[in-house]
Amino acid sequence: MKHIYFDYAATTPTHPEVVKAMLPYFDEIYGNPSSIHTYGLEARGAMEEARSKVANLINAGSESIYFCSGGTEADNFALKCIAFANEAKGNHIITSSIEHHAVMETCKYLTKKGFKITYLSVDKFGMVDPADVQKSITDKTILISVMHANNEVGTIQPIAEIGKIAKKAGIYFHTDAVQTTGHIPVDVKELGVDLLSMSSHKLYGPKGVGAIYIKKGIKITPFIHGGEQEGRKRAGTENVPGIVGFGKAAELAKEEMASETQRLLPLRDKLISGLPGKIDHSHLNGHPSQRLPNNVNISFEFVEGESMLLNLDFEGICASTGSACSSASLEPSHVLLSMGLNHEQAHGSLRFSLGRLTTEEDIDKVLEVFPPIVAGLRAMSPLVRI
Amino acid sequence: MKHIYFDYAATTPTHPEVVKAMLPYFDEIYGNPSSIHTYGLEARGAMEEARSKVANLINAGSESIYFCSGGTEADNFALKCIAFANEAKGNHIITSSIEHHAVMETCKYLTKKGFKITYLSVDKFGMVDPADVQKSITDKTILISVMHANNEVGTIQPIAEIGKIAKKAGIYFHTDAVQTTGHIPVDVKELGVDLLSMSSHKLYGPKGVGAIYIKKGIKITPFIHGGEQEGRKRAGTENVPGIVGFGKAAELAKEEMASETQRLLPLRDKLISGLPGKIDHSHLNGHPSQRLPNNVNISFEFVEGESMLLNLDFEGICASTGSACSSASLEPSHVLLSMGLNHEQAHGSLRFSLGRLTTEEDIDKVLEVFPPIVAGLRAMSPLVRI
Amino acid sequence: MKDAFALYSPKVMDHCRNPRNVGALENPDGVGHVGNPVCGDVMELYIKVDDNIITDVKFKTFGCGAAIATSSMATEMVKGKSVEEALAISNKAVAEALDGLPAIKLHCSVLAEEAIKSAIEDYQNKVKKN
Amino acid sequence: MKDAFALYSPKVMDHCRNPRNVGALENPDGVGHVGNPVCGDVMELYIKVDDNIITDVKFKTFGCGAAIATSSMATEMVKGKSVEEALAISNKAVAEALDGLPAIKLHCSVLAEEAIKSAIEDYQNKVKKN
Ligand SMILES: Cc1ncc(COP(=O)(O)O)c(C=O)c1O
Ligand SMILES: Cc1ncc(COP(=O)(O)O)c(C=O)c1O
Repeated sequence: MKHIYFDYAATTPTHPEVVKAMLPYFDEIYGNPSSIHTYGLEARGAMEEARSKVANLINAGSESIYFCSGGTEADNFALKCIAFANEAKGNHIITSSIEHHAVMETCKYLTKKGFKITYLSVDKFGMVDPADVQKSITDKTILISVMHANNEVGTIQPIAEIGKIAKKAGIYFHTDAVQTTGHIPVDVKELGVDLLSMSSHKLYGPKGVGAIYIKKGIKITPFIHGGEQEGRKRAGTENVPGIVGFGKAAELAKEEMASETQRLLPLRDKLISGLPGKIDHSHLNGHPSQRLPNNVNISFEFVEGESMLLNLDFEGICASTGSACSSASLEPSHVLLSMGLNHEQAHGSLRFSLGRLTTEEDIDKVLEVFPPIVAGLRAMSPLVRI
Repeated sequence: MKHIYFDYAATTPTHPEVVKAMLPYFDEIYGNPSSIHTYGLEARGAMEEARSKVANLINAGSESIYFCSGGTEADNFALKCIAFANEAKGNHIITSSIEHHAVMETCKYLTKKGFKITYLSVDKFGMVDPADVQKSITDKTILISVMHANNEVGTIQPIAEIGKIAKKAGIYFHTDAVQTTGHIPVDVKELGVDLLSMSSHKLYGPKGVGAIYIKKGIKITPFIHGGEQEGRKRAGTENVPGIVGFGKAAELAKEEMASETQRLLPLRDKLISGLPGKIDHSHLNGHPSQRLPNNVNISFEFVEGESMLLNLDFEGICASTGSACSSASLEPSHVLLSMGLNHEQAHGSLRFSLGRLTTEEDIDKVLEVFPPIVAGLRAMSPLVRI
Repeated sequence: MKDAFALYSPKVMDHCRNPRNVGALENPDGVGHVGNPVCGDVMELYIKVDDNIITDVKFKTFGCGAAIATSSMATEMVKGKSVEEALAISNKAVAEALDGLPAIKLHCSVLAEEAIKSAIEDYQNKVKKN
Repeated sequence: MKDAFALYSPKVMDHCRNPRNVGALENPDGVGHVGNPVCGDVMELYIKVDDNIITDVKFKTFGCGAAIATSSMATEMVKGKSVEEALAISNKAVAEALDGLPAIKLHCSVLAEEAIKSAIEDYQNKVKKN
């Protein structure tokens, strides 16, 4: 059965044109880009072309783009390698309480290594206050890391404002732009960031490839040691087909971003108003306007997320409780709790994330099948007291 | 122009059946394996099937296989994460002087972090003496890392013997099996290793995926922090198509290894005897018998490697000076120097590595075109004194 | 397409999709109430007891698929059993009746066992009082 | 197929593939010998000088493609030049004449400049002695 996919924030289908662009690099132009013979140089050429496409998407120079295996690696790279390279200067890092696990867990690790982390709180919309960033800076602060948009609730953070604060204080500034790159405009200069994480599979590129933007002159240690690849900052034979695919996806995203946003906004908003319209005791999570064009996150009181998901899946609809990385976990979302939801509400939240293949019919189908699912589960819920 | 490829040790073309196996996972079964809906579970199923195929290739259990982005990452993972997890026990690591850069550069990094590294010397064939391992062990030794076969000269190391020594001493033992997995039998139990690095693109799988075998119960920190993937040891959305491809490649390698070795050995040996037969002042590097079935590495006196490579490329032949990772470097091979070659000889060495598509005609072509190339370069060489 | 990797056994999925004995009993002889929303699982089990035999049983559950399936299975397992037999039902028995649960979800079967015990205890307390 | 990423400019490749003026001169007026095999580059430059004009030049080089190309280009550049003009040839000029070199290979052009200077010095020393 073909399912209706509402989990684009977890991962996207690789665009058919991207697959087509990758194919020759498996068994025709298969050289190692470090080899100096024809096959190697051809692979190298394709990789450099992809690098400039990715750079172009975020208004950076090619020389600042370092390919790696994905968004999680990019986040680890940024945090660990800035931390270890600047230990002599200080051991304090500022981040937010709603970061992706890739940042959160890395911070926990760094705590064990002697770093002190400030986790900025957010308001009820999941928004960081730049004034809090300013207040948290000490003379030991070496890095600020605040995500561009949250993966669970879609709230877009005031990165440019934080960038100005970081610049004035002379502190390195990293943003996790995994959810925004290719979806809304990302301009490293406007945002004022020194480091930025991207992941190909979130923008219709292949899984297993990502990139980190590292502004020239930043003091950072390599993340993976070995050969001369990626300016000696990230060793290992490059994933040439993956990189070529990422490049193609970046190119397509740049072309289609504006029109795709225009197409998605009314669909998103139909779901945002339609579900609470049909299901009482439900409310939108995240910011009403400063929000990713493809994100819908709603709490349905008295019912639990996984059981809603399974029932949706029975109806042929793929959605998510939030972060895919934590679906196996029993913990309620740290993002929702940070926004002030109680445990019960946090357990009862669903994310519908839209994308290229989402149609109005898909939205209508959710609006049709989901209310009875919630009703059924509420009939079963001991938390409903009527 | 279609070139003749003699650089399989740098990377291999992805097997057409592997590409075919990967394709559905780009835009049909594209779910995130951490998602609990149908699309996610289908991806997860494929990934677990691949894991068992990779495990099967090295006689391990699936639960000991951790996917990552390649051989270099696997080596970094093994060394750094064993080192940092066992710092309290000791700070001494034993390795060899002929390891791949992925191990070498990681060791250099660890030195900066307070670890002491013993680099075992090798004999003129590039062979480590297990007795030297034994002698180097101190009460601070926490890890031994010796590669299974060398990527430049093809010498196969006495891993099982070293494994016995490590086991007796209660020291973790890692081997970099990037050049052997899928090419010669690799059995983690027979070898007695606790950790083992693999890379898909060296065995006709796609680039950008690899794996590390970590024996159950080993004390190791995660390499990439974040979500719950790979037993929380290596976070990040998994490269599902890449992993499926690696699995297929592992399956094919297991089936075809014995026959392919039989096919390659006479081809390899024809080149090993043919080139020095036609070109005087040339000699084989590496062990004459304890050698990978696809490796030919020869020093041609008085001439420099890159100029030979370029001239071969003009004739439509892709070869290598040794490690692809160092082709951009000016340093002569640390492997050849460790084996006692002088700088001039080390600069004048070429590696021809054979593989699935190598035919006897390819060998004959090299034997035909290469002697005049060397003759031409020698005519130009100020080192020839006649 | 590939066989899906199973999150849950087909039996769990069946009970999750078509849970048996959902609801509350009008005048139950015993009610068990276990878990709390902080952990993400709350179960209520209602029993009718006649002549030491559990003649009717209903449940309400807030929780994941495994929580719903174990509750549902528990109701099937206790129905028609004597109080003593029902008390002997272990979490392992519930999980096994569902052809197993993922390790991370085993606590749900513990909750189901506790719900049975708690409902029977409530019944026994009432009996004592009368 | 894609355009290959260029390791070297087409001019470097041309000089590497068809080096000009390879060899030694029988009775050279000057010989320059620079580099050493440890670094991987050795160049020898032979010149004939007639009436202060470099009338013939040959080279021998052990080294990478860039080393061969810069030697070859250097021979073309000095031929027909006066000694003073030849001395004025900078490594940058050699690299530019080849449409540039990768950063990591710029030292080869330095070697070529040194080879020219060394050969001329040898010539001038001989002249002084006579
Ligand atoms: C905000 C954010 N950061 C990081 C990641 C991790 O990226 P990847 O899935 O490429 O490891 C994700 C997605 O999983 C994400 O949404
Ligand atoms: C022995 C050895 N170890 C490690 C590596 C690195 O593996 P990868 O190319 O997958 O990064 C290679 C190949 O480059 C190798 O030959």
